[in-house]
Amino acid sequence: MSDSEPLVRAEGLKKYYESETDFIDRLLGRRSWVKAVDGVSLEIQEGETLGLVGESGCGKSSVGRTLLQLQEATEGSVYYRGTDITELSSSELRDLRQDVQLIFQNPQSSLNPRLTISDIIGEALDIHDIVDDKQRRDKKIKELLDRVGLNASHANRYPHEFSGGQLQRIGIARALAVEPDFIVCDEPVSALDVSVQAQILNLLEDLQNEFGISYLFIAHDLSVVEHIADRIAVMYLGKIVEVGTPEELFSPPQHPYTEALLSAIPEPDPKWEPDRILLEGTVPSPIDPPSGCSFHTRCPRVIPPKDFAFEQTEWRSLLDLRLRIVDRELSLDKIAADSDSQGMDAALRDLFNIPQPLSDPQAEDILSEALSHLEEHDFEAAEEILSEAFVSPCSVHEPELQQIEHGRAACHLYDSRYDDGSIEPEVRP
Amino acid sequence: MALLEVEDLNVRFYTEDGVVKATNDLSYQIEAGERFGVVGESGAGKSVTSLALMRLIEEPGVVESGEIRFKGQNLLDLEYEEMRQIRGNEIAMIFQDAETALNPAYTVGEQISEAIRVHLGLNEEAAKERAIEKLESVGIPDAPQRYTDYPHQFSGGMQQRAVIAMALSCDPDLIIADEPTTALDVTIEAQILSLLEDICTETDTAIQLITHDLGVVAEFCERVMVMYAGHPVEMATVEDLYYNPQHPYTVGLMSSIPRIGDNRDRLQTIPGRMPDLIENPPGCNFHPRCPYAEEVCTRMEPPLVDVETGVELEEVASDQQTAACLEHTGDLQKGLDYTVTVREETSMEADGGVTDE
Amino acid sequence: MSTKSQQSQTNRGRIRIEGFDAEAVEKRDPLSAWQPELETKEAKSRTYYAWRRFKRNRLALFGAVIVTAMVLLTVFARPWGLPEWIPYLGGATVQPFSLAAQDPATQDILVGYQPPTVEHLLNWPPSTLHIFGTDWAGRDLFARTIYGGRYSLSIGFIAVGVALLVGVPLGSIAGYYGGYVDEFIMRIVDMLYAFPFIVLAIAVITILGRGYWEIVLALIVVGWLSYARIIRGEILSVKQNEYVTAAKALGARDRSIIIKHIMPNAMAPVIVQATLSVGTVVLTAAALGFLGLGLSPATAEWGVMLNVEQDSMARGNWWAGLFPGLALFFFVMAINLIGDGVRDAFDPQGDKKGSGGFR
Amino acid sequence: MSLQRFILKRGLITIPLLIGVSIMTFGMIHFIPGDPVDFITQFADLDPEVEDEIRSQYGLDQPVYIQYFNWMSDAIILDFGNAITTNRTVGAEIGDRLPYTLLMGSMAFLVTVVTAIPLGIYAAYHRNTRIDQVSRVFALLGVALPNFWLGLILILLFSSYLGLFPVLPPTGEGLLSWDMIRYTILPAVTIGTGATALMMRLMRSSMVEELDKDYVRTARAKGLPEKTVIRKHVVRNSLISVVTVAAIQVAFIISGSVVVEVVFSYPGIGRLLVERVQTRDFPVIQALVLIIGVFVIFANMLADIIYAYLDPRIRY
Repeated sequence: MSDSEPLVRAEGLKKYYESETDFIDRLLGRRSWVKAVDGVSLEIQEGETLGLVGESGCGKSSVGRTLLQLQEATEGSVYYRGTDITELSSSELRDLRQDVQLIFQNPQSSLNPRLTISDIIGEALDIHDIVDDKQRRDKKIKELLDRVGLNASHANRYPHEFSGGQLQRIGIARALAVEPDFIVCDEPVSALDVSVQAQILNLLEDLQNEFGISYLFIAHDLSVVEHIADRIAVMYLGKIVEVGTPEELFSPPQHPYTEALLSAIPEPDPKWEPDRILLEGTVPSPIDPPSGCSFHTRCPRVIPPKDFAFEQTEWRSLLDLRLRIVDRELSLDKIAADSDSQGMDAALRDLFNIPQPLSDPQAEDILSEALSHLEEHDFEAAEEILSEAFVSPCSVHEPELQQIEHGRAACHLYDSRYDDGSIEPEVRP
Repeated sequence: MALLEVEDLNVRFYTEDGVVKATNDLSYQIEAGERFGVVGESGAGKSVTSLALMRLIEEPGVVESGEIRFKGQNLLDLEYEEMRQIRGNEIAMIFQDAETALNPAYTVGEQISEAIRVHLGLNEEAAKERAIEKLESVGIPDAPQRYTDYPHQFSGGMQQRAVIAMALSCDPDLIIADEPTTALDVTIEAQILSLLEDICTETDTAIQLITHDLGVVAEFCERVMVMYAGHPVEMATVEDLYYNPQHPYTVGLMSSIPRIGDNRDRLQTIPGRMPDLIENPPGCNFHPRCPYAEEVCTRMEPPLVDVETGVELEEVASDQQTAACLEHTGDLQKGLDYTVTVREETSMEADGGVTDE
Repeated sequence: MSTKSQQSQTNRGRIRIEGFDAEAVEKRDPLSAWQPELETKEAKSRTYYAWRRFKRNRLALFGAVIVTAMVLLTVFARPWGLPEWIPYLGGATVQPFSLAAQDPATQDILVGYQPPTVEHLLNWPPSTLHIFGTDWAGRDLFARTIYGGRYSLSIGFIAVGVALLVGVPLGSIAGYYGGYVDEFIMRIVDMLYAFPFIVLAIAVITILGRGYWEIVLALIVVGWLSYARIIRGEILSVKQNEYVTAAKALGARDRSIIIKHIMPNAMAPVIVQATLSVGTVVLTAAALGFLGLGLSPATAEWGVMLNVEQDSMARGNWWAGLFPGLALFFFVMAINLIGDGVRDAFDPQGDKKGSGGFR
Repeated sequence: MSLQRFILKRGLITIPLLIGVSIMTFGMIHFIPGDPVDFITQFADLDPEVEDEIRSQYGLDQPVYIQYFNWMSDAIILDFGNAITTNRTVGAEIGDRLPYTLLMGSMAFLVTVVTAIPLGIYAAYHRNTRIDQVSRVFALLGVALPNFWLGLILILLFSSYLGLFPVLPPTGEGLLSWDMIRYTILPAVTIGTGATALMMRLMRSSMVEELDKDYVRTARAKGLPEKTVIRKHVVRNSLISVVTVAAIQVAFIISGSVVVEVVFSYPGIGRLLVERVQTRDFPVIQALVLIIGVFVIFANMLADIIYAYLDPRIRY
């Protein structure tokens, strides 16, 4: 990375939406926030493409829109060529729109159906007075259409007459009209068929080579991003968990989430034998994200607690049991009925693949006590015992993005302070 | 006799703008327990094929001609009541969008057990028990509790699992899965695919998986059919198709997908777009987009032939590779010119097809 | 793009296919005359398709013919002069034609309740040409009926027009800006909505008193509510479209976004509703006339005529009330046919069904 | 959101609405140009002293907001003062008439629900066939026929010519007597025609929408008998959305009753309203407008709550 000021830099960006509360909640002063973006810092150099990857609802689109100030940031700053654009007045922001642009996911809904193609592209030219007379305007529109690979004679047609790929090209032409230096591409190829997808990706790359535009390329598909991005940032629940060049990102050591995400992508190669990591459960709600590392509820490599000698799988199973107890998502009656007289203890262990006994005798004692509470349907007692005894740094401390062997990752696995599972990082060796 | 035999299926939609030829002389077979993939871009006629199998094509669509033989019986000849007995019972369907496929006004459990009651004649109690069993088998935690939940209380992945449980409820012999994972995130997609795979192996159920994702096919299916503009253009085992594609469209598709770690700077593309199925190009439908097309391609419609012998087959054995390109009937002069290389292994030559040189 | 390193740990991307030369296709001359649809068709806007669908709808055309005919009938019913207050030209006749032989106000008590008969139609004595019969005062019902359309039709079109001018801007402001403005406007709408259409109209009449412009005003007060509601809802959904975000991202001003991107896409349901409303408003105006809360009892307004004749109708003088009622019925029906046609033209369910299930 | 919570919320929204409606009703009289005393005295020439006395008797000498509070606190216990034209209490006047309107309204409502829903379902299921066309024509007739004219024609036909129904309302009979009910049939049908047309259209369109839903295809793919698919998955779901329409019906029927009661000389509150508007009897008009407004608001609230109860997405 160069030392010079990057083209775009975000610092501690946060975007919270008020979740759908009704006025009773507001009356009582109860508000809850969807933490769509929860402290994201990133920088994009001139001429660079930064890929931003994550599953739906992880806040990647919000990052894009906040970077462009189409949404106000709840906290944090965005610097464009060194100026903080969160502080700009609305007329200054309008001027900025000539330098930064946006390409959308859905080509159908991103073009006004009642305007012709030349109206749509012309609007961009008119707003910023890029051309003054009509002839030059028409010529410019034709040039733009030509540049994105469309027949310039189609300028007075309406969007509904074009296919998805062609519409996406029109969207790109509209963004290009103001000659921007930075474009946020928000899932620009997700709605397209593979063959068309490749056309658009190549077009974006050509434009970058020609005009030196920087991209923030948002996508959910790692294989697409890998092809276009110089660096990739992986997001999970509003935070960036790992950043690096594609090579850095795809070679271990990695953040466990990146690892799982990568392994989940099906490879178009029937003889490829995946060593698949299946993540349990679903992404937690961004209204109330888990404490500590927000991935710990699904992470296959959670650091075991300090005082116990656990096998990794054993520990993960135990954690799953605990999470289910916390959510009260266990129909104990049914489990008891199905247990074939082997007892609740054994049935529960069966269900969660917890060995009998655990490899650590001390832990075994605690577990059997908790399970015996469950037998009496006492969820609270069981929860209290388990939560008190088994504490991992992953559920307590929020990891920060730090340099690892390849790139940067936010994971306690690569923080020597937590190697032993201790939760008191103050006590440094 | 294969489990499912589709023969010369033609589906037409009579719309205001003209007649949409959604499938054209479509023929294929699925063996019992086989995992069969149907691949193509949007508008290729994949979903219509699956709806036709269930006889669920609605106005203004019509199955114009052809046969769909399931266990030797032509489904198109059946009385409505007989067909209804097969739906959900012997052939089940999984739809793309689980959220809309579930009725928001009924509990998930009820929607599963109603099919059980109808087809297996079980009483309320027994049907419920079976439904819970099925919910458990698709990995829904705490199934007895979730039985009484409404669809909106399920997450997207869980809804798709529930839809799968619904399809499994009467132990069908064939499941038609129409883009079952397209709406899901990759991590959830991986869960669902591995679940489907387990089910298939355990119960020996055949699956027809419809998708546009070549990765999913490679991972899940044993045999594939590639569709273009309502035509089957290539049919082969996944190994053959991925390592030795024989139709230019397949080649184009394969070379345009972004693959992780393939070190390419630029993706290859297929120029142009799929025709709208109302007015298709003459001859080979793919010729306007095909780099290997010659004048002959605009005149002759290529039949689906065995790529080795160039003969049109009455019945295709499951390990045979067929493609609908004039190259394989010997009508193409210059031949196909592409190479398939597999890194760190010997490079396979597929220059100009296998048969000619 | 950076160059990718050779060793990839995952063993992915092993297969590589080369030689599919897309550029060759783009460079070569087309092999056949076949062209994608886009190349062969002419550019047509969605409005064009909507208009084409409307034209194909025979019922809607039928409605349009009836409405046009009725408008022409009322305009040419009697000569038409400029109002007196206009200097110099005041009182001058603009429209000299007269379709109705008699003046709708000329009384002839002797022929009171003369039923319409074949004789009247075939015999052509100019003095007894009452093809619709006469009312109690011997006034020619044909003249009264076509002349009466002037009241109903003009009230309908004016009230709907002005209500649109009130409702659409208010609803748009509420929908686009949201927040307190939205709350304020929509709460007023909600409150007024608590009163049924005619009850609210009666309440306004109570305050204002009776008369032509009073009725129009009452119907405007009642009428703007639905437009405000509809346009607000539409704007809320149109606002979600990415082309609005795109315009913002380009730096467009709010005013231009509303005028150029939001309104054109939100107006269709309002236009449909407005068309249908003409019928409702005409009915309500006639109902007010019927209740004796509209124009004066001597006026040839349809509702008033029915009010005056209701007892004699029950006594068997059926023609006395048949024709004004029929006129009202045909007009409202025609308006509804047009409204349905406009709705189908804008929201082509048929088209969606056309490719339904096909993908 | 739980149902209780929904009801609480819906109830809370209703309060400002009720207040607003009451203020508007109260304000009505103050919008009228002129002195309120003149309306009370029917423009009689009186001594200024007598006028002042009347003014203080009606509280008109107090500030407007005090007048409102007085009027409102009386209105809550249904005390609307005396009617000007008859000098009876407004409560008694309305109390006499209200049951008749309720009888006619509920009969009209019944007619509507019983005919509109099956017809709408039938038309939607056979959409784009002849049956659908016929139902469309019927709906069009229902919407376009002016109800007062329809009433006149029905009287002409069924009462005058065929003599099936009495021409004049029975006197001295109880509300639920056979004569009264028989007399109510024609007005109820008159109102019901328009309401049926409206509801049938809505039922049809909501059912057509349901028929296109993915879960209907799922139900068919499950192999459920067509009857079950329609009854369980289509009709039930479309009925849920029709509940809201029923609230619109209430307002529609009230509107209709105002006009139709005049046609049939029916002794309900609609006719009372029209009569008193003509004689400018403001206490009665105000009371009626307020009662109707409150009634509609509660009908809407009830419909929303029933909807929430039926739709599990709100219930849970």
